[in-house]
Amino acid sequence: MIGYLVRRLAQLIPVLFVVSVVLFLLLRLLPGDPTTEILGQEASAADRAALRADLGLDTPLWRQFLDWIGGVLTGDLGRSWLTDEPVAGVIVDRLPATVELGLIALLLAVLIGIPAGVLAAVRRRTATDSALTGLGVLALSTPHFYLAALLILVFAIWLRVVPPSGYVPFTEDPAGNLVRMVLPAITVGSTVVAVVLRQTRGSLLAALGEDYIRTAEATGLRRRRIVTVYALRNALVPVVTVTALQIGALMSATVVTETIFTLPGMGTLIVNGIFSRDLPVVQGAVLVVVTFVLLVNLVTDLVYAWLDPRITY
Amino acid sequence: MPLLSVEHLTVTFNPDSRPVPAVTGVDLHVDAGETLAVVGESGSGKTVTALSVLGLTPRPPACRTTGTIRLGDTDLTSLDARGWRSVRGRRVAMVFQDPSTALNPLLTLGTQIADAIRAHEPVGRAAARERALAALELARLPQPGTRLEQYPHQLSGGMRQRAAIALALAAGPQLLIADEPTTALDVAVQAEILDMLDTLRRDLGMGLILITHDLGTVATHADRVAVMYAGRVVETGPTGQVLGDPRMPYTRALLAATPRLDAPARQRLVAIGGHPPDLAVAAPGCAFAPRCPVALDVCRDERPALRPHAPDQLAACHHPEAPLPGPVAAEHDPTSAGEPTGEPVAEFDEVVLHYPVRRGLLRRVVDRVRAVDGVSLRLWPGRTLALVGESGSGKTSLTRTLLRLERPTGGTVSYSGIDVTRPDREQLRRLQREVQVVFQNPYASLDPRMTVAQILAEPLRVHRLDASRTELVRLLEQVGLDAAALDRHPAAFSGGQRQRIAIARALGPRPRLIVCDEAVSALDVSIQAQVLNLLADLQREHDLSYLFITHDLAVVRSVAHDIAVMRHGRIVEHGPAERIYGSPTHEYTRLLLEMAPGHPTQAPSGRTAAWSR
Amino acid sequence: MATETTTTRDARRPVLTRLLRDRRARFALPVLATVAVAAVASPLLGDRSAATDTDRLLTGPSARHLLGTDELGRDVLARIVDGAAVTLAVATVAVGLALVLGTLLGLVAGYRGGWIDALLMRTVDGLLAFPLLVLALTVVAALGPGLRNALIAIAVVATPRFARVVRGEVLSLRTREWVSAAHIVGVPTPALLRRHLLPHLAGTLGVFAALQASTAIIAEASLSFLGLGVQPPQPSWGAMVAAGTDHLDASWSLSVFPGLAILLTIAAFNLLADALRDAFDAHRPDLTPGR
Amino acid sequence: AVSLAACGSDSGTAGGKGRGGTLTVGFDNEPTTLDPALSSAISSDRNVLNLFYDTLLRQDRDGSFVPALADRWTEDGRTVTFTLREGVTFHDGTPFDAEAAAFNLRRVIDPATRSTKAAALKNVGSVDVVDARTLRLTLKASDPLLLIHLAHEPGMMASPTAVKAGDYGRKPVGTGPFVFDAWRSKVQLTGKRNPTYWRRATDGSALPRLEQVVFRFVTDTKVLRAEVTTGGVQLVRTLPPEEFNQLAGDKQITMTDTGVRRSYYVALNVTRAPFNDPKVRAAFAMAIDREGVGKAAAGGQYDLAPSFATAKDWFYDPSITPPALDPAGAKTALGGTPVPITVVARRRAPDPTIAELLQSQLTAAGFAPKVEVLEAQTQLDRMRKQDFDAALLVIDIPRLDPSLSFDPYFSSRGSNNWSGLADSTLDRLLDTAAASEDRAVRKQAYVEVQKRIVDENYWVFLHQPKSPLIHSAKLSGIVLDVDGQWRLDEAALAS
Ligand SMILES: Nc1ncnc2c1ncn2[C@@H]1O[C@H](COP(=O)(O)OP(=O)(O)OP(=O)(O)O)[C@@H](O)[C@H]1O
Ligand SMILES: Nc1ncnc2c1ncn2[C@@H]1O[C@H](COP(=O)(O)OP(=O)(O)OP(=O)(O)O)[C@@H](O)[C@H]1O
Ligand SMILES: [Mg+2]
Ligand SMILES: [Mg+2]
Repeated sequence: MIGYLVRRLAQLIPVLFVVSVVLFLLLRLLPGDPTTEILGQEASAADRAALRADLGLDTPLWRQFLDWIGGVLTGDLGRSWLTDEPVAGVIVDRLPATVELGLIALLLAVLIGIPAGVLAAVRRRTATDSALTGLGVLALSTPHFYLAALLILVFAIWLRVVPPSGYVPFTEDPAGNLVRMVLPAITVGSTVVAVVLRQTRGSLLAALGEDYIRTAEATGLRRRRIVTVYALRNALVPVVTVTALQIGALMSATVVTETIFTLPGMGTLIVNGIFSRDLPVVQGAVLVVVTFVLLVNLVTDLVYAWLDPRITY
Repeated sequence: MPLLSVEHLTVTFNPDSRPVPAVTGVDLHVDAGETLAVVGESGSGKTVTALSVLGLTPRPPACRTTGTIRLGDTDLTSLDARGWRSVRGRRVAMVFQDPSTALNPLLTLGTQIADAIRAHEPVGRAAARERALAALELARLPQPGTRLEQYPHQLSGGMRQRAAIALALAAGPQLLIADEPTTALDVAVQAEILDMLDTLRRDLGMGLILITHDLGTVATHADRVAVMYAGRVVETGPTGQVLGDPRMPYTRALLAATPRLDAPARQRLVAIGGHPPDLAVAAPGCAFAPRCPVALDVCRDERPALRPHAPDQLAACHHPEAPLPGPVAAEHDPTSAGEPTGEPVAEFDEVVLHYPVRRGLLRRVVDRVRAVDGVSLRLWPGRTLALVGESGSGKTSLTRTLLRLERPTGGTVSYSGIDVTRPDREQLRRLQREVQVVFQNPYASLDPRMTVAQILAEPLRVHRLDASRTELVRLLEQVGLDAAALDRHPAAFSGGQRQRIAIARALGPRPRLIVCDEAVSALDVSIQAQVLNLLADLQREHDLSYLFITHDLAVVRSVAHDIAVMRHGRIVEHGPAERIYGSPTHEYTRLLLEMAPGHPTQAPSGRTAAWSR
Repeated sequence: MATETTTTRDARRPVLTRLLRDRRARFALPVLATVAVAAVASPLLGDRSAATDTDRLLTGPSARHLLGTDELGRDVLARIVDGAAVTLAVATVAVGLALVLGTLLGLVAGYRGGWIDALLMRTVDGLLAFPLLVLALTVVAALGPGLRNALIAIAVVATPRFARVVRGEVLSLRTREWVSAAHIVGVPTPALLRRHLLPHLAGTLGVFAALQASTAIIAEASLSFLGLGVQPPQPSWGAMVAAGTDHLDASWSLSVFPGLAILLTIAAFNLLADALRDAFDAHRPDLTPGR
Repeated sequence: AVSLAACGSDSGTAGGKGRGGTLTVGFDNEPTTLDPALSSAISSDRNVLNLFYDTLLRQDRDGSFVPALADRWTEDGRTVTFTLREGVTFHDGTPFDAEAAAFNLRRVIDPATRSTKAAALKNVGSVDVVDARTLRLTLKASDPLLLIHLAHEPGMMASPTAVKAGDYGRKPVGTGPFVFDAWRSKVQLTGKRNPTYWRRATDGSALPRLEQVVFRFVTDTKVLRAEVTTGGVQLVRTLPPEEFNQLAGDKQITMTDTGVRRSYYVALNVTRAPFNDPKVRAAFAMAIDREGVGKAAAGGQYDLAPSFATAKDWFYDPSITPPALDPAGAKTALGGTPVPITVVARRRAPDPTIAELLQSQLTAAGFAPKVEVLEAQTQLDRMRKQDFDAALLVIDIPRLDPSLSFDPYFSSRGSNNWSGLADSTLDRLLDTAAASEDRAVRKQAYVEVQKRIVDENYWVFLHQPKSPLIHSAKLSGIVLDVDGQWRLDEAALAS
């Protein structure tokens, strides 16, 4: 087990290397001069050149890459070009909002998606099933930006039950925080809930068709126990996979959602970083996100072993 | 009063759209302490009959079940869901066909068995575990205490089947239905399980319905037998009587098609032509008529009813006395018996094959499986070498080295003097042409997206041989199919026909050696006989050599010139077939022969006198 | 050749008939057909969608403008019809590109194995760990906004997904006995891949492509929403919703209709994928071992 | 002016009434630094900087200078001498004296600082501390703009102790009405009342009145409007003009037109074809329906003006008119074949919409326009490289002085000479205007400048959307700089 963990962690190295190279090169392709954003549009050419030298932008690309990677390896993500803050600090500031958003979305997925999926599977081919799967498709098919706009319109502007924007750290004001996170979390969570619902329904139906379910029925077990213990547990393995895959997708959702709700999270950090050409911030933030996603994959594999005794590492 | 009586049971799938009458008008009864065997080819309705006794056929509208099923004085057909629950497990229990899928992989045996008990009795956890332990002991699972905490995947196939039986026995049923409880298992394990079921039935006074397609098993373990064909019972009666003096031509044909250990070596089997009818296509008359060698016009027009012929023996036939034509016994090819001659076609010399066991994503080798561990063997022209041995003994692995699908870890494999691991261009072409293969699974060995013509033409094109339609038709005719097959896809053929197509494909490049890896194991006996006969004919015609892998010793008897017994990656005994059967020297070989179902030495007295002669 | 085409059609017919009997497909196919017709026909309708009219801004639905006008007085219906082309391009060109590339990579990685597989898969793992939108966003930002670059970005994002799926399938397919049989008689590898593996990927790829199409449409819409997708004056549904949300209470219809168009199309692709999966699965007994 | 008068009377009578409370501001443009020496040259950052910093002198909305950290000053064309206020300390306790003031000005001038404000003080030769309360600037050349600059960012006084401590941009320390409290990026920035602020209200009561000011950073205009209407914020910087009609009916909200405008323009690249040809430029001007643009992009809440001048500006001349709208004429002038041009615009509402409309109008007038919507840096990059034909941009007006609006854009040496002009007539006129302190002379020159720009069609000035002051009706006492940036020391919230 420990050996497995070590091996899996070791494997992250080549993947992360690929990620760093791709990320770095891709960002250097961005047109536009970062010094414009920093110095303002009326700065002189000389000032801008000096700043470029300051930022190390006049050295060859490979050097810049090595400098960055070297820094990353020693735990230094560099400083923001725009605000000169340490990137690591910025990321630490921004993580809570995104993590919270993701956690609430996952919580919704588990608390709503799984029971709804079970209900749909058990009531297969009834109106309940149609309604639930229909809602699932609807949620899956609604772009986040659209949903967010509608939610703001209805709940913040018409009904005024929640504030339309703003962020308060949970640690400072839990109630205020939650009230403001409701709409973003619903937005982000909608897809995850739908995906989990559909997967739960599908794999539960598949599990219910397995031979061992027939065996359980032949021993006279109650339907309830058969569904919740015998079938659901087997069905959960693919649900876990799919949910884990959603972590990556969640990050995409937060990009849009944070932008609309103006939440200070990783999504806005990355997008604004790209738009303002604050490359050290983007590099650091994406690297953190990617590492996180990869670690989630690893944890997922460990969860399999917990769910499925056939898997040992 | 019988323990179970089934009357006019009819089960129809999709009754509203495209009805498939899987079971039609079946009557059965079982007494306490009695074993009823239900036999029949695949798809004849055995499992569906069993499921309806447990009320486990799909719910309407997917399926309609009519008729009456009485258990003691309970009319099962009138039960509601709650009523069924109290019957299942408690009064009737079932052991399903495939032990590898019948147990929940994510729950321990203890949990599953205790659940089965607690479903019927208000006992506490601890008590349920005690009872579960007792059930495991009853099923003679070694070390039952530790098993409670184990998961199914931690058990071998045989142990899994015992666990499944323990699960079925846990709540003390009056009637046990065992659906092909041993098909998936090795001969040795098969025998143990069947013996155990026998004892349990006797000791617990249960009724036992034993579903099987193996007449050998029937002979040695059943009191009475019901033969099913196309969803109907076509003959039923005491085992000795039905097997000894079958009245229905189907039963007789089945017997003639079954390879027997006690028959002369390399005896030609009598195959049943054609294949079972499609249930979805309603036809009047006897369902067996199209395949029946003695069918009359009346057979095609009018369905025969089950009529008594001897005391307790009923058969559904218009003329049960008609003699079956043809010599029952004929040597395949008497001349080729005896010692091999000439140069060997292929030779394994101290072949070793180790599979690395890789773990994790880095796929590092953590261990090795010694699948083949120093095997030396020779294949002779025009002869069949049968390779037998329990599952996992390395049979397939050995052939993979010859087929260039694996590189041997050590030793050499040569074909006609060519080192198979290092052929030059020319030699490689020869290998590709002259060594062919027929795999076990007729469904997986043909590309389902290609037409038969494409399948047959492919090897020919590769080797720039004549791939004209006439040539393809010729190949098909060799295996008893006609030109009509060319433009169809494998899905349009039965298992036996697919296996013929696979053989035709193998014959295309005019090979000298064909590897048959369990080539007939997946087939029903009737079809199996067709294929075995075909292989023998082709061998004689083309002077082919076969490397024939099987675990069925009766089959071996009908095809092999030479036998090699493999165990744990090694050959423990090999030589001409006659010698091995006559005087096996190795312990393991003797064990295999003894355990094989239908062996006369096993027959309990009074049951199967007719069969053992 | 003639026989080959007739027989492949033959082999697929059951899938098609099953599909046509599926309720979900019966919803999805007409919707997608409408999108396709709109996309193809829109150039024939001239540049109605580009005609601005500053005297008729943000009017609601009326006889003259069935779905109202937008913030520049353009006809919303005409713009939705025009926008269909973008959506269709995303669903076909971008996904098609990814399908071809991903399938190639997946085939090679899965069949060849070894270091090629390791290299490709590490890269795929890396790319897949990127949040889809962030990667697409960066690619578009780097290449410059516009339809072509959005298509490239979406293809880049989707390719590793296809590669991963195809590789998985190939790994399982290549152990099939018919593949071994072909190998034993010496069928050359390219032919083996083309004739024996590729056709079997059709079902999986069809389902996956339909799913990816829905993902791709959302991605394009999101890019357009962020302003990086299709550039004006070419209308894109995502950009229209974006513009509409700025005028949400002045003109509810402005974002609602293009939003509905996106929603319906994506739903159609999702449902089509579901229906396809079932149709192929029902067809599958031929492929799976049985007695 | 009306609103300012109202504020004055309000503060006079309200006295201690509206004291205390937290003002939450919805702000769309988060500063990157709070170091005035490094903040953007012309920016909205001053709305925030004004919380923390004072200057030596203030400029009132009418352009006149009043004392601030300096009690008085004298000028003789070559030197300016300031006498500093006594008893003022920075928020960190560092005393404000001539040393501190000199430190700040020298810091801006020092090339090593790379201050964005260095150019503003380019004529200052030396900064001398005469005594603790006296500071003297010696000039290289007379500079009519010097005092204006000193009244804004270049003259803002930061605590030398804090500056030397480092990371100053995020930990500002000034002498201003509010003490910097916290700044959470993309969320908010907080200032707390400076209890020892030197400035008093006209009635002698202590300033500032508010206990706390919170700037919340909200970029999405929909959300911003929602926040204003729901009371989440009491003051916003800008809202899209189409929101005004919605807000007008809201009793909770006050909207005052303070004369601040945004001025949209299209700069034409005269360094290459096709716009090196005056005829084509004229055709471009004839193609644009400025009213249509105003209607679509500003919901009717706009003015049309000939240039960067607004109707209230002293250099405004209504007689300057661009060519009349005449798409047909433009088409004829272009001679049949569509003229391909590239229009670059910035990705920020409503610019893309305007660009789209321009595209439609230009197409109708015989151009073949290709619009590229770009990030700000990319657009400016392209424009600096003169890799465009027409560029759509906006600036906030009025600026502190017309020279600040005109010189950078129309002088051949201007830092933002997007069009690539090398027009000696313009250069001469601009120099004349900049060198003089006589308003008549200057007005004459600037009118000529505007005439020339419009006649030559170097640029096409579009509409000027209104940028009213929008705030909760409870909020009063906002004072504006010449260019419309807020000072909140006198602001008060009614409870
Ligand atoms: N759920 C179902 N829907 C439709 N047809 C079914 C279903 N289950 C079984 N059948 C059909 O009913 C017939 C009898 O099947 P059954 O499983 O009883 O055969 P069997 O005798 O047990 O065969 P085997 O030896 O292969 O287990 C077959 O033709 C089968 O295709
Ligand atoms: N690709 C492989 N990798 C690792 N181990 C393998 C592989 N193939 C087979 N083995 C192992 O090698 C041993 C021999 O397997 P093989 O398939 O040759 O047995 P067999 O005699 O053909 O059995 P069966 O009768 O079940 O087909 C088994 O323990 C099996 O688990
Ligand atoms: Mg069965
Ligand atoms: Mg094998």
